[in-house]
Amino acid sequence: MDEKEYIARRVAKELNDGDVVNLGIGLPTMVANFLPEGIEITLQSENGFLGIGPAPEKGQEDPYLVNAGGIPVTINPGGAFFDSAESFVIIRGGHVDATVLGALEVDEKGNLANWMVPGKMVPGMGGAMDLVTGAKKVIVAMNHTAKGNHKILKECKLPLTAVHAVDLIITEMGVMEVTDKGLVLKEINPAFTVEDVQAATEAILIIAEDLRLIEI
Amino acid sequence: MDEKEYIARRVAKELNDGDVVNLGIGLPTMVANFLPEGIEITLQSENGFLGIGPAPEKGQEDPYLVNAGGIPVTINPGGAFFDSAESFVIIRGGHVDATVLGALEVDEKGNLANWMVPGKMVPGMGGAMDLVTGAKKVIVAMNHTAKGNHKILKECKLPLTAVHAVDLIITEMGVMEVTDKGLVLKEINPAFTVEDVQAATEAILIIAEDLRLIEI
Amino acid sequence: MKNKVISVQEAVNMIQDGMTIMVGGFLGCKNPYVIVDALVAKGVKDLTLIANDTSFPEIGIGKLIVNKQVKKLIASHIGTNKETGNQMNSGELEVELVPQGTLAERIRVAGAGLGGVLTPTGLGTIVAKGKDIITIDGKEYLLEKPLKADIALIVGAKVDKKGNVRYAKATRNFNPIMATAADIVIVEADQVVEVGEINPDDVITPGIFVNFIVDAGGIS
Amino acid sequence: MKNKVISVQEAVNMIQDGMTIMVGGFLGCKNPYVIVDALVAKGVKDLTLIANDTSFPEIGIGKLIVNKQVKKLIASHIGTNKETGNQMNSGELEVELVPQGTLAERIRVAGAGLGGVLTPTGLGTIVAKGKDIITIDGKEYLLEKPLKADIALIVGAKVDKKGNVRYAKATRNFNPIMATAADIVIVEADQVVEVGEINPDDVITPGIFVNFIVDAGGIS
Repeated sequence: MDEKEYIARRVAKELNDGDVVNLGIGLPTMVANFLPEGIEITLQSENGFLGIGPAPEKGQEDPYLVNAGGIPVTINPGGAFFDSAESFVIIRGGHVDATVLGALEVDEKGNLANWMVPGKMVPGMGGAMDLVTGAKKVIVAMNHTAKGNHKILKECKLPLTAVHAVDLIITEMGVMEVTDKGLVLKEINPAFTVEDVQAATEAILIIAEDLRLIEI
Repeated sequence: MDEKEYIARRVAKELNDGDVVNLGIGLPTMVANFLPEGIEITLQSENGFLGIGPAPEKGQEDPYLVNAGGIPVTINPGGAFFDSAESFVIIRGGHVDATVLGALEVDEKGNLANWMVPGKMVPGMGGAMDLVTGAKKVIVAMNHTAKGNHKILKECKLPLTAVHAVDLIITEMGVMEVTDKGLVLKEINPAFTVEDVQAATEAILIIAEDLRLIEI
Repeated sequence: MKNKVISVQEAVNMIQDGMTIMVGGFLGCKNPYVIVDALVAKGVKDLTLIANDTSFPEIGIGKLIVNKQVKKLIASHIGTNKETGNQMNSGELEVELVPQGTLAERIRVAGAGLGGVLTPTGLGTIVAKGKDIITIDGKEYLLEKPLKADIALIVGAKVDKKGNVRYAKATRNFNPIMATAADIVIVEADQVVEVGEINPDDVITPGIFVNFIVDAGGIS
Repeated sequence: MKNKVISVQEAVNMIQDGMTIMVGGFLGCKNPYVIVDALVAKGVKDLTLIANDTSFPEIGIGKLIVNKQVKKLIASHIGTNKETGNQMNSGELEVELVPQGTLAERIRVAGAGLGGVLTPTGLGTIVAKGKDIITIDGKEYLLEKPLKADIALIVGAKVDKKGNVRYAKATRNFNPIMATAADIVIVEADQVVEVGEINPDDVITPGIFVNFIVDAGGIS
């Protein structure tokens, strides 16, 4: 199993039956494929609908029905379309139970940077700032490091997406919860040691007393 | 012709083809019956629709289709229903060309009082405060006096509905415009003299140089 | 999927003395009559009621006033129910009168996660008393605060079992915004239909806002 | 009743150098392609463009950027059109990046006659730079100002001759709010129908907001 699938499978276990969930582009989108048995969630799309369904079959794409990344999708029975203002009533108003998104950097205070690298890449924040501000639970799903460089820091260096916003960080190495005391390593991939995870993390990890192995 | 009809007929002449208009309960509602030939307007109802049509025939009333006074109405082809937030986007956002409503008092600064008499009658402002704040043109349509008491004052005594909101006052005696200099009597009912109108008005009237007779 | 359809009794059981409730409708057109009647029968007390108006004494939420179940009222208009004015004047009922557009927007911002409303409506009137005035680009606005409820009771014409709501004609009024601004939202439906029977383009209130459905069509 | 249906050329003639325009769509799904293409052909310059994004270089408003017709851009995302980033970095194009929910709400309050938006989004980030922070009941909010345009170009799936608009699926996005916030609103319609063919319950943008209709179905 590749790392992305491993992360997506672990994220999927955080979702509860009936949850309204917004999944970011890329890895987070994969989470929908790995929901546990009996768990039904409703996927929200910033561009204005609820009930994202499976990808359309080749040749069946509807140009009027794309997700927030511009990718053709389908809508499930019981879905609903609405405008962008209403879409962000849902997002900012606390009506999304969980949002899953990637990060360039995240720090021990739950600060998040995922929308620009000054002078290099400025795609814009899109709906990300609203999502991490409004969603009840913010899950960062990403590779633990980037080309050997730390991404989980004492303090973010890049321009922030939001302050104190992240609740949970899930990587191929472990599951870390943001607490008042700092980052708590709650679960670890059995392929790594605690020392491995700490070495790959700039922030000092607090090791949970009941540290468990990730099960997926 | 009774006074109310006289006033309603004169108000109707203020409306232009294509106007979006909100008519208050009572006398203002009558205005729709006296539109000049070729003038088509769209009536807005605070409770959430555009395109109020003629009163339903007896026995044809629809309990789900009432105006902001709770009176059964109809909707014209090309009308639209919406919620209360959207209704006041229309009203407060300047998308209503004219609103016609009654007053307890109005003064030479265009201040308006029409929603409560402390200790006696407190119906609430309903949508009136938003209407007179947001409509492009605010027309007060009312009897010039109330049981012999002045209603057009130097300064309103009752709690205000809005400040500097009224553009035009139309009564059975005349048509008065609110200007920076004060109330200008622009038209007069030929049944009265200028002295009659002034005597019935606490505010000092400025008589328009081109004072005309009301034609209806 | 959880079954959202419940009985009137189950709905009313959630509403306790002292709660804040929002109720959709405009001069009784139309309140969730079945739930409100059951609420009157139950005799829940000391409610804070947020609604456009208090209807007429014998219709819908008008009865809650007559029956003295409301301690505080937040509304834009009370002229059609004399009992509301009487209880206000006697001091039995606390009444906060709010301009209708401000009422709608205060409910909307509560549901939208925004901090308040900046409106020109009410400036220079007693509505502005005690409230902050914010100047933006030389123009003054009144800062009005969000309004939330414990429970919203709304009406729907056609509701699917996921809670997606279609409204009919002038009964839409405050219902869609109230559906966003309460901890629990209960919709009284004229008709309950299967999931898939409402085209996603035609949904007004998405089902994620609706916790429970009372099938009034099934009752009457 | 005035005839609102006009030609593409008549629509484009209203758009002058230096104007502020809002254009509906989300990553090109879908911009008013016919009007925008005519705008590209006309070569109007120095536009201020308000839109969610700048689409892709070869689709819809993406072409306005590539063709260097835009002087200032207000958008939430520019990552799908590299030319936007290039012109921003070279100083040719002024770009104001706005969180998507804030962008929607800033347009909405402009159309709603409100003074601004009080949002928690952007607090503690560079989005907050130079903006007022208002504290309400102990919580901080960013004061964001209204966004208006001279002309809004929106898309409709089914539009009646009074301008009542129905949208299709995910093409609704920013169109309904933009329709409220411009001096002139032009809708590019997939299909123009007679008045009365859209049920009043099904109208999303009431015709009073729409000044002109371009019948794209009639063109293609």
